[in-house]
Amino acid sequence: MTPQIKKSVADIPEEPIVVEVQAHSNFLVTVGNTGNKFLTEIRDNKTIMGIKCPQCKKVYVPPRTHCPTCFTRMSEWVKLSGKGTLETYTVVRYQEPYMPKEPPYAYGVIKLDGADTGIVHLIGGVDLSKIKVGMKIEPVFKEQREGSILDIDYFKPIG
Amino acid sequence: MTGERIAIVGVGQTVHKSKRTDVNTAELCAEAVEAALADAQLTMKDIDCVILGSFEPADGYSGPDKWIVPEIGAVGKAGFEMQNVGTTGGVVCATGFNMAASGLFENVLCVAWQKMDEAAGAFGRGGGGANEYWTGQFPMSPITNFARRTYDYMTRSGCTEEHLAMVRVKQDQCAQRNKYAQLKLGLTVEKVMNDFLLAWPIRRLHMCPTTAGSAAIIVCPEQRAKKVSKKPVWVEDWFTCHQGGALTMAEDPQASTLGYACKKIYKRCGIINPKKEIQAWEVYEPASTAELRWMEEVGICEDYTAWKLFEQGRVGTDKEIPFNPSGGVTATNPIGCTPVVRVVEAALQVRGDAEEHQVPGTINRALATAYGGQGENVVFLLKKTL
Amino acid sequence: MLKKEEPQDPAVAFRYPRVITYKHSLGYQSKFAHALKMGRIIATKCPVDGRCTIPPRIVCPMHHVRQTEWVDQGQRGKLLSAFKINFPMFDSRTGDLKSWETPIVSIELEGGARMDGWCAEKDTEKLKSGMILEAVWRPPEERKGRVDDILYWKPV
Amino acid sequence: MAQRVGIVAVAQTKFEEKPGLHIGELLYQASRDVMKQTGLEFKDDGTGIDSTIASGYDLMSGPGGAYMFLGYIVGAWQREDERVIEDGSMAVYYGAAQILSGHADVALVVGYSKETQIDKNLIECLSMDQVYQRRIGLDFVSSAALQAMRYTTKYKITPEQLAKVVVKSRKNAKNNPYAYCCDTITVKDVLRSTMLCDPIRVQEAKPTPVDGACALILANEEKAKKLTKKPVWITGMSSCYDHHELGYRDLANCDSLVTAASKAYKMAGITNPLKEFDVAEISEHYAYQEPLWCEGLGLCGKGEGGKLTDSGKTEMGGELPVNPSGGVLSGIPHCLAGMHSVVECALQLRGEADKRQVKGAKKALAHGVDGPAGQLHCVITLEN
Repeated sequence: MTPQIKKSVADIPEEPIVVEVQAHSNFLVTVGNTGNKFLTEIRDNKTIMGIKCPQCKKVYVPPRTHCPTCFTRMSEWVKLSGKGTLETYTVVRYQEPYMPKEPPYAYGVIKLDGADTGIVHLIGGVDLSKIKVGMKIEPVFKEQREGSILDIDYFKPIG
Repeated sequence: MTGERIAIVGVGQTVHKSKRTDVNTAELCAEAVEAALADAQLTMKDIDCVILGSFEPADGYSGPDKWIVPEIGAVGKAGFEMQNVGTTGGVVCATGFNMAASGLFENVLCVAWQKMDEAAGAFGRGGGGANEYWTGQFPMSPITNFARRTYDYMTRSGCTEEHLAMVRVKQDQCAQRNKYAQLKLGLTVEKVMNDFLLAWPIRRLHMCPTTAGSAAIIVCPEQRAKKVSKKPVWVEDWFTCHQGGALTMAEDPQASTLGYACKKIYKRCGIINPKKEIQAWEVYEPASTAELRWMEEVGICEDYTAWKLFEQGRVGTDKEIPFNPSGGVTATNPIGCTPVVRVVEAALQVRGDAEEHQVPGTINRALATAYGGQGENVVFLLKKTL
Repeated sequence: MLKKEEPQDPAVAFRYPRVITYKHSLGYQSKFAHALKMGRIIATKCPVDGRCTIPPRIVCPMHHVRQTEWVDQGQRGKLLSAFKINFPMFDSRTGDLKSWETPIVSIELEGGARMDGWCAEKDTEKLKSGMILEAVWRPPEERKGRVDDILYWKPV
Repeated sequence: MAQRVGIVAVAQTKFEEKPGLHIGELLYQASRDVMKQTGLEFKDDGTGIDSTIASGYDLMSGPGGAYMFLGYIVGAWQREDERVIEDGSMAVYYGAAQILSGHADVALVVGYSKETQIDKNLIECLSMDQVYQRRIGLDFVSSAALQAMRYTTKYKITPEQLAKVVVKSRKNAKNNPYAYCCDTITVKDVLRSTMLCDPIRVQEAKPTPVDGACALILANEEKAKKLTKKPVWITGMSSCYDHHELGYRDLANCDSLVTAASKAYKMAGITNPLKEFDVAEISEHYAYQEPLWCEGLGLCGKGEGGKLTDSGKTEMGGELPVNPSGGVLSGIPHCLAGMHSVVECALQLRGEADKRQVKGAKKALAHGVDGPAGQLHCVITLEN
């Protein structure tokens, strides 16, 4: 090894640097059999299905395989009309890249008739300032459906 | 120790596969939880605390526990999520043990999972563990890390590629007897030696696979454990021994805290001759070649001599040294969950419930470890009687 | 080693592409980046045992004292190990699969710190531990303050 | 609890935008501060800090395994070093459990967050389930807005009442040298500010981005008494999960907080929280959360959170001052809010809170929250 070079480091600046790093990823999200049934019913039959717990007798939408309160496996499907009541809503007025639409647009928690839980989805087909808690709403399906929750375009007020 | 003595009363794991398209991640966890509850003969109502964890970068989530919790029926229960790269499952178990030993809870459920079939796209640009902006400039991965480790090991010990292949064959023989293991390939030394070379001396078969799987354990404090279980597996001690980037592979290719952790834990538990006093070993080896070094670090043999044991055919489920009777991580590797699988397997060995891959004789003590990052380890000691 | 994915039914599985942009502040490490731009390698030094570390660290991990002293590491180093990646791996800069033809070497620099780099000599057989390597830099105008400002290391 | 766990030292950095600072520097500043206060070092012979528990979202610090390169700063070298991926209060909770278990005598708990390097909303969006809620673009802001709308309509909470929460918070923050946002603001200013996500206005949401770190040292009873003259004791603690799907819960209630609080109160022997506590630090990321969490914590009846704010009981000098530090609405980074609550409570109980001191404070209530619309709550009760 050559003798150690002792160079001064005093001339090297210290001002902070900010580096921009982009992390890209592309996950393959598995829906699972339960989710698959729910999504294909929406795609093929424009039908929203709920799943019923044999113990609690509660109907859950969106569905899951196990009851979140008693951890029983659920398999009984319940056909819902799709109509429901708006429990709460919000109008999004800020923009983020992951959003499905240009703001402003509305989200709502919709308690579907025949289900014990609500589902969160987009609210549309109405002047955003006229959305009211408690209004009756129904789903509007997309023409081209591919098997995703966004096959429901939005929920709109009935009448 | 001033806290409660604790025991594992139930263990569960899914059958590990490379792909699971029939379930989502949460449902995968639920399978493991179902198995653990059935094993412990408890219901979800009995559980009062849940500790969850996965290797997030391969999960697509930031805080996936929020979404998993309802699916495993843990709404209304105490708990939180832990994570630390590869040792995540180890930290999850250690946390569960601490929670149970604290006397705050009666039944603690630890769940870890990884669904690697979803994560195939996770390690693209800027992803995959490379965080400090310059480490991201080299294609660093476990493969390159272990290539370096093994290269260094071979130089120091004098072992050959053939010995590395012997290790892999032993692991495969063990895995063939484990119904939960993923890879069961029927390997021979020739097959391994002719396999595709990733980075010398690491061949594809030497590296751990990507797995979709989940595992769960249920831990109780002493009184409760005696009440609910006929065969509680006592947790003697555990030690989370991390190094938090203190040494990189460039700085020390043998960087590992396992030896240190084992020495410390043996001292605490009064173990003088680990090879005799511990009857079953479940040690996290991300590459089959790592098994050699780990055997030395846990105190089975002198430094850089482990390959001789393989040459003499002394390692295997029914042999003198039952090292990784489950087939180990090279057979099954759902990253964040792998350490929990190690604990599950160690517990099964202690109970004598490992069925086909049960180590013969009484298992009084078993050791399980977790490995992650650049030489971080968690060590667990389980025993049959208090 | 990704296989090209066949198109999936979104009701079974779908892709979720995402981009996260980080604005990492290098903070105390900025000096290291500035040095690279100047064609120099520097490292932090532990005041207790004098160990030099790359990447630079805010404290010495073993002794837990603040490391404020920087030490020039010279341009040459001793080869510790070398290995070659025989399969296409992601370039984390671009996200593309890339073949890596040059071996990765780990070097102990003259100043004592150890770091990784690429090597000009493609035949790993010719790389022997202990041989002296020298840094070959990008032209100054192309340097960005990153470790790959060092194009590769070549045997002296 | 079988034995008491003591907080022997606390520290926090100033909360502000620090774009030029490395994330490790934040960790170093906070952890060194508490180590200096106690004279403790990292040792493996049982005379120093035995264990480190960090909290922080990993994805916020870097793309995967970021903490792997930070642990050494807080003494991870061949030592116990674990990380809770939740709000900081959960790290304190776990730290205390670790001491109760006897596995550690002295634990260092650190929390760090650097919002300036990342889009906070994106990271929070990645906590939502992928098939339903993330697919429609829901994040923590819109989740909170759905909850706010439900809560305010069900219980007729007025915008003025919520604006008062913001005004109080900023007023209190003036007394806190560490606070980020302490401008003078009136109810009118709040109500006039831009709408972010109905009914949440920009001024009613947590200011962002903010950087900072907190640290505490926890010790068992015996060591705590030796290490400090003014130990603060953790008397009760609990966390509790709620449903993830917003539609599965009634957003106007916070059932998991009720459960967490009742468990913690039971441990601490608290029966009338409003009377018994002298000070409370609550993580209100949005203005509506203060009255709602107050209800969940049993400080008032269901739907009476608005009235509680009106009554002035939660102001400085009131019956139970809530957030004398200014709370999260004065700008505490993501993931750090709960730990900051504990730190502030400890300062209050030690009588070291300077201008924001609540006189003679003996019992304090700290609260942390994580997840969409308050899915995971943590309650910690403290005593001097």
